[in-house]
Amino acid sequence: SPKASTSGEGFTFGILMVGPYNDHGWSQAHYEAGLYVEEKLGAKMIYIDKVNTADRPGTTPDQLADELVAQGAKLVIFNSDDMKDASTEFAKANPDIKVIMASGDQVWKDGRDYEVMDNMVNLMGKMTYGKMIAGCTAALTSKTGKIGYLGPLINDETRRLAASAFLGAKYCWTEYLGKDAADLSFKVTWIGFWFNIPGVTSDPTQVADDFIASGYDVIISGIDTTEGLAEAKKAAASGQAVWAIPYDFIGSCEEGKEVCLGVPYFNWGPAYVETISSAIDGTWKSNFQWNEPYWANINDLDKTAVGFVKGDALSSGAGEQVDKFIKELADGLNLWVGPLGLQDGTVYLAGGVVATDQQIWYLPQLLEGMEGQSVSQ
Amino acid sequence: MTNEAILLGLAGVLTTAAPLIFAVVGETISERGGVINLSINGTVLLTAMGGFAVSVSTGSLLWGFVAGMVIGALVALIVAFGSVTLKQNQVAIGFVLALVCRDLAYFIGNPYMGLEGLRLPSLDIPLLGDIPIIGTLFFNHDLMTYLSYLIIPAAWVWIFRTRPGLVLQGIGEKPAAAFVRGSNVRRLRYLYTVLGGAIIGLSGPIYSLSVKAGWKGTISGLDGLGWIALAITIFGGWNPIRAALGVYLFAFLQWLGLVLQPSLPGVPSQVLQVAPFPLMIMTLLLVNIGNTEWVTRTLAVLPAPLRRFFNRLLRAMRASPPAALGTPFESE
Amino acid sequence: MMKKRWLNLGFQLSALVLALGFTTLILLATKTDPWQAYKYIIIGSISSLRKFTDVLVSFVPLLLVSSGLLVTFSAGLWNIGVEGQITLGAIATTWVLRLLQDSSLAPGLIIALAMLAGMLGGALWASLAGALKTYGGVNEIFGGLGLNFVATALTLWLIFGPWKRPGIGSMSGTEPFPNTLWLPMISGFRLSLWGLGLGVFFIILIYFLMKGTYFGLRIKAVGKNLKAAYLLGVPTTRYLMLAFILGGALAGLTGAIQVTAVYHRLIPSISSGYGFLGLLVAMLVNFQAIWVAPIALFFAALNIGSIQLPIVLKLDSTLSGVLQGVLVLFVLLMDGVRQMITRRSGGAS
Amino acid sequence: MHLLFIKQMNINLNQICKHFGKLQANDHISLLIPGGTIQGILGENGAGKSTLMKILSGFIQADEGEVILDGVQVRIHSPADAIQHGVGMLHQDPLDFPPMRVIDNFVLGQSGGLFPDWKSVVDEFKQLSEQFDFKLRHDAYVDMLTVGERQQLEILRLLWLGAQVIILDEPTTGISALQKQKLFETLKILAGRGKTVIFVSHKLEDVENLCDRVVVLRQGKLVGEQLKPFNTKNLVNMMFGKSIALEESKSHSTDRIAFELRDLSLEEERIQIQNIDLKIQAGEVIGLAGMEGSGQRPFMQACAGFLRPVHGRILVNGRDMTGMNYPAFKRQGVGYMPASRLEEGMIPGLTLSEHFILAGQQEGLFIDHDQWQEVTREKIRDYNIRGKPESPVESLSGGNQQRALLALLQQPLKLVLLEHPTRGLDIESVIYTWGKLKERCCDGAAIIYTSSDLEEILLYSDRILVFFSGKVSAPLSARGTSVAQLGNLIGGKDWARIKTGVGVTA
Ligand SMILES: Nc1ncnc2c1ncn2[C@@H]1O[C@H](COP(=O)(O)OP(=O)(O)OP(=O)(O)O)[C@@H](O)[C@H]1O
Ligand SMILES: Nc1ncnc2c1ncn2[C@@H]1O[C@H](COP(=O)(O)OP(=O)(O)OP(=O)(O)O)[C@@H](O)[C@H]1O
Ligand SMILES: [Mg+2]
Ligand SMILES: [Mg+2]
Repeated sequence: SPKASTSGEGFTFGILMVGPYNDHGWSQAHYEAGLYVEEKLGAKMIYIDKVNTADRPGTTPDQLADELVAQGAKLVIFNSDDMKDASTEFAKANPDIKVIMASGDQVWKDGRDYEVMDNMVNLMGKMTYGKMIAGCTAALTSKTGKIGYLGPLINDETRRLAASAFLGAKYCWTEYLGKDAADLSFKVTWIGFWFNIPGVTSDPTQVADDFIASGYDVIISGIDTTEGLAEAKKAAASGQAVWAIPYDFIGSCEEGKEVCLGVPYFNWGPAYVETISSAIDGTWKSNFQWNEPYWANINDLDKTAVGFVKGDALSSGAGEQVDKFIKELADGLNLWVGPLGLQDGTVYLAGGVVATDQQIWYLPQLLEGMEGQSVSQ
Repeated sequence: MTNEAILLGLAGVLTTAAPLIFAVVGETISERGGVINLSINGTVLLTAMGGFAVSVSTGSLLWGFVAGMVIGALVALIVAFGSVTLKQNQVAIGFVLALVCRDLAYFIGNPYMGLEGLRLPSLDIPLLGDIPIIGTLFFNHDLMTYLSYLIIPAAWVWIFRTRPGLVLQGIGEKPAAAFVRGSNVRRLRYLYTVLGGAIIGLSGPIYSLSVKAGWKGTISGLDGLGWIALAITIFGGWNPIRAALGVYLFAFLQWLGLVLQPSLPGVPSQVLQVAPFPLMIMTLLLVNIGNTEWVTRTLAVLPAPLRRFFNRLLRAMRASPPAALGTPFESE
Repeated sequence: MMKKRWLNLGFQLSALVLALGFTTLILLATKTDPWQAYKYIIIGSISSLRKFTDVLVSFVPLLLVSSGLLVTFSAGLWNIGVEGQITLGAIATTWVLRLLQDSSLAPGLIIALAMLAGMLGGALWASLAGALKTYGGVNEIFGGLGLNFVATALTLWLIFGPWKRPGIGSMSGTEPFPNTLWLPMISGFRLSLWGLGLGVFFIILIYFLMKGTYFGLRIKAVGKNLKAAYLLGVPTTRYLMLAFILGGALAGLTGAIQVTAVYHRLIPSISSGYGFLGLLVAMLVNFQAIWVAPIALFFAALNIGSIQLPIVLKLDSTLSGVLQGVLVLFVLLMDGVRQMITRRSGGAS
Repeated sequence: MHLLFIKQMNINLNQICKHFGKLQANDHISLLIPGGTIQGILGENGAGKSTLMKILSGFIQADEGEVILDGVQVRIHSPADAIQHGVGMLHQDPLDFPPMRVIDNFVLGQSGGLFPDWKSVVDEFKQLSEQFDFKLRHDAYVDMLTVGERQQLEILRLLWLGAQVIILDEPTTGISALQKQKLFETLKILAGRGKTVIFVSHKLEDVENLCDRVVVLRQGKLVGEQLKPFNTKNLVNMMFGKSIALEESKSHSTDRIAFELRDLSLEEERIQIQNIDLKIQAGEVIGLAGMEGSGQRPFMQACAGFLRPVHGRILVNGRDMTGMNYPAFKRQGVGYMPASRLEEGMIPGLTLSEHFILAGQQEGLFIDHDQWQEVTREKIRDYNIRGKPESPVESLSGGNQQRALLALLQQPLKLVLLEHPTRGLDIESVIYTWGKLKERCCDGAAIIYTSSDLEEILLYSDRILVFFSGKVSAPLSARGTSVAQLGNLIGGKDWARIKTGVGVTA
């Protein structure tokens, strides 16, 4: 539990955000967690947003981290996979500054890139659960049995999340609705990046429209922007039965309440408070955390790492079943259990075998039964 | 894919093309008058932001679109002032404005990030909308998409069929000749640049209030569209109909890129998105290559029938810009 | 003559004042204290040696790319494809580094070869735009724009495809190269004196090339009147291509510096917008090589200084971009006003 | 229709002044033109003729002075104003829209409803052109017309708009003798109908043939006026402040072959030239006569290597150059001087000295500016150029630019190709230019040049090639040919009587 007793008066921490601090998505989730830390510990946050070379020509994240240190930061949070190398470089160059690399795996003993860096902590929430719930919600709501997943770019993380959504959907489809797994269609279309870049990525608006046109009636978003929600809202306005599930940020439903089934979100606050407290009171220890939801109440913002808020468009019946699903997960239901095959037909987990964290974190392909590209080459 | 899905997908292509239609038509009008408005990429962003901010603040879609037109017109006014009155290089002024307007949009638009805004409602046209296939394809969109159909022939008729359109062609072709025929070249260039700017200025709000509703700053996914529109204007050979076909082709290829994604597992999605650009370069090449010296030299050695054939072919493909495009006019 | 020079200076200064005035208005409109904003930009760029070296880190690529653009500008070319040329320089550099990193060659040699490859890569991409223009009649603005998009796609494809890191393709780019393959840095700083040296070397080279040589004069002639230059005996196609190639090579070197001295790998937006910024610099200096270095330094200082804005004032740092652009805009406009006034007064005398 | 009733307009220009910078282009010019007459305006280059006419037609505004039409003082702010007052002008360079159709050009500028009534416009156009027996197709594109036809179009347009006064600024440059004849007829008809015609030229002969009265401008001032019949010597005196006589031109032809075409065929977008055989001796001068657009330009371009022939051979000094490009021709000693000086010949923004550096031989990597200053000064002296080595070329006057272009041609040359070498020059400059060119002939260069001035062609050439829509005559001896014969050939008559380049080998 967070050590809210520690006082952070006079302690400054810095955050580097990959996108705008008010993006209503990934970056804002971190920004609000920073505010939460300020409130809980009395520490001071300084930040630089839009930390990417397109927005800040000629800068590197470690250089910007230096800026934060120059302004008094004793701890720096890097918030994007893009900054993995920079955070390593920075951590090594500044052994007396604490570093949190959110979504990284450098100091994971069982990870592939393990390195000893005493001043680094890796944080991540188990969004796999959030996505399972999202998948379940989608399956319970879908009339056509066709779920579209709007994917960003293809990597371990995005595959893992898409697959989790699929597992959740399949489970609720077969177990709760008693339908045939073969009747569930789960398709992933990747746009190529976390948001749309004209002429470079596919247009998520077109992807969403295409899903809807092809009879996919629930769109689960894996990207940072809300095109899925917007297009579902538009289709609904013209009388179609279409829903969407956005991503990342607790407030994401707002742009389309009438079609929003709910949103799986990150809640970085508690983990930040705990880790920053340990930096303040000297109990800091380098580690890798892949934090579970607070199962007693996954929406307890003082405790949970990831959550799922139900949206206005979720029917009450489905809502109850979603709650039941969450309860089952809390009680130890594990969907990452064999038999599970990979998309190319190879066996991923033999019957009854439980996936290790490594197997989930480094998922090499989409799972059997999912449509869409698995690898980018 | 089912036929229905393909049909809806194609209908979607028409909607996503709408803002670009306005951008290329506006740019075509401006360039027909002899002024290149290179600021278009910045204008799209600034008007998208401005249109969104105004519509959020006023609660009115109409004011959002009006704001877009006003901003587009103002930016174009700077281009016109710089090039018509001050006789500075249009490319330079436009290029700088492209960058300034973009950054300005991000800076001023920051407080409006992610706010919930209005979205142009879909507006099915009663009778036409019920025609099978055609109805789905063309008549189940929003108002601006319908306007985008209308502005193409309207611009074409204006430029090529009306009396003022003849003058418009004239001031872009040979301003001195238009001047002796009684046209106030400077005023008309101002007028058409600003008008073109206002039309371009509609494209931003169509994005932020319809096609990609909302304002998300740097992640709005709008940066680059203006450059694309500029390229398509040239592709269109300064003819609104050809330019519009270019836009539809571009949007269609984008759609095709994602539809084909599952069947082309070896190709990263970014690569398919880029397909329109080599295509555009190829087209420009075909359109222009007839004017190059080495081609005429090469053709000269071919036997007569082959030479005639290629000559005719190259001439048929050729498109020339307004002769006075980019040059200032001085009456004395 | 003297009077004219003072007059010019006066107009340029007034452009600066107007640009500052405009950004000040914007700041006031967003309810910020402009004085604070400017103060922190200045503090953020020169208040410490560290910051100043960071400015220099941003200065080097800007200087290189602007020097190259000076050549294409003089040849009358709007080399908007420069962004793609930087990118291809970076790709070629990465390619050679990847190819040779496990070989037994001396690291210094590998770096040198990689930077050379970068120059070649940029030159090649530029000559593509050049060939499209000279042999295909395709305006360099549109050829260049198209090729920029292609270059971006190529980078993404490499990063997520053949050059992806073991297991993952990541927006953070390809696997970073080992320290031995970095351009040597001053210890404790991010600045590479080699990079700075190259930048300074090339701007001086370009200065003399454009000012004192037959080559420079011919490039200028081609830029001012292609037909006449051809009739006077300048092989115009060759010189247009040379201008593209030289501009492209320097853009490619910029990309190489980005890889070997800044990011140490290939990243998706490796060009960092330096190409477009370089175009602004080239426009502002109006063909005068002597001004490239100070203006590039000023722009780099704005880039780095503006980082303070979000930290200290919670302001969006795109303000620096607005200031840079507006400055160029007003310089162009004021130059037009000056020309108009001299035309008028010439008419009145 | 407004052509039928006769209304005459008297023009009174009073104390018109106009300056450009320090240059007084019009200096207190007063002039009275009675309606229904053809008024000639004579003057050497730069005398201020065009300026005065541009003021009358509203293209530019006078600094001082007034324009009085039929006793009423009017303010003419723009060409539109002028046409409202019944004044229309044909400019020295045709101000029309080449890529557009004849009828579009006709309509453009006419006020009226949003959509022109094409049918009635076409009818009126046809009717009007019939009146003058012009053979203009309304749906042809203007860039396919000859200069003469473009003039006809402009005249029709002005009349249609109700012009009472028609100003023609040097309309006889660039048109054939036949077309000139036609033009003069037309102008006389117009005057007969009460229109006022103002005819600007620096060709004495034209003015004498056509005009009822003449005024002469010199250096911005009105220096004299004459009524028919004219005293030629007097006019020349007024124009130049002295009398000038054309000298007899000497031939420097030798018997060494400098340039040879064998069975040459050319194709361009609009013109085809077939099977030309030609041998030119060193020192010989060949004049190309013909209406503009009859094939002279592609011919010259082929001789310089710009245009690759589709058949046949080109030999320079005995060396086969077929298929090679301009730089190769240039290395072989072929020089080319284009017609438009600042557009194609020189580089505005660069100095005279820089031009000589560009045209000269590169020595080393760096430019030795002192040495080139010296070279330039020498050329300036040699060619009597008024300018300094560091003068930007655009600041030189037209005649000086022309001399500089001559000086820029490399030395020595085997073949000099000149497009309209004396277009726009006054007689003094013409004589000077030919003096310089004949020096080249002395040094063994052959010259091929185009000119629309038949007198010039006959006077300076040894042999003449006549072009008519792609047909090329066999070389005619200049001595045995008269202006009238040449005029007929240019207009497409009498071709049966002469040999052509066609069929010599066939
Ligand atoms: N727009 C202008 N700016 C500066 N000088 C001009 C301009 N127009 C004409 N002049 C100068 O004014 C003088 C008179 O020019 P104008 O064109 O009237 O001469 P012209 O008698 O028509 O000569 P030409 O026979 O060569 O046509 C010339 O010296 C010319 O260079
Ligand atoms: N664009 C210009 N810039 C500066 N000066 C000019 C320009 N055009 C003309 N002048 C000046 O105006 C004067 C008149 O030029 P113009 O060409 O009319 O001479 P001109 O009287 O026709 O002589 P010439 O008989 O040699 O053609 C020249 O002294 C020239 O230097
Ligand atoms: Mg003159
Ligand atoms: Mg004249």
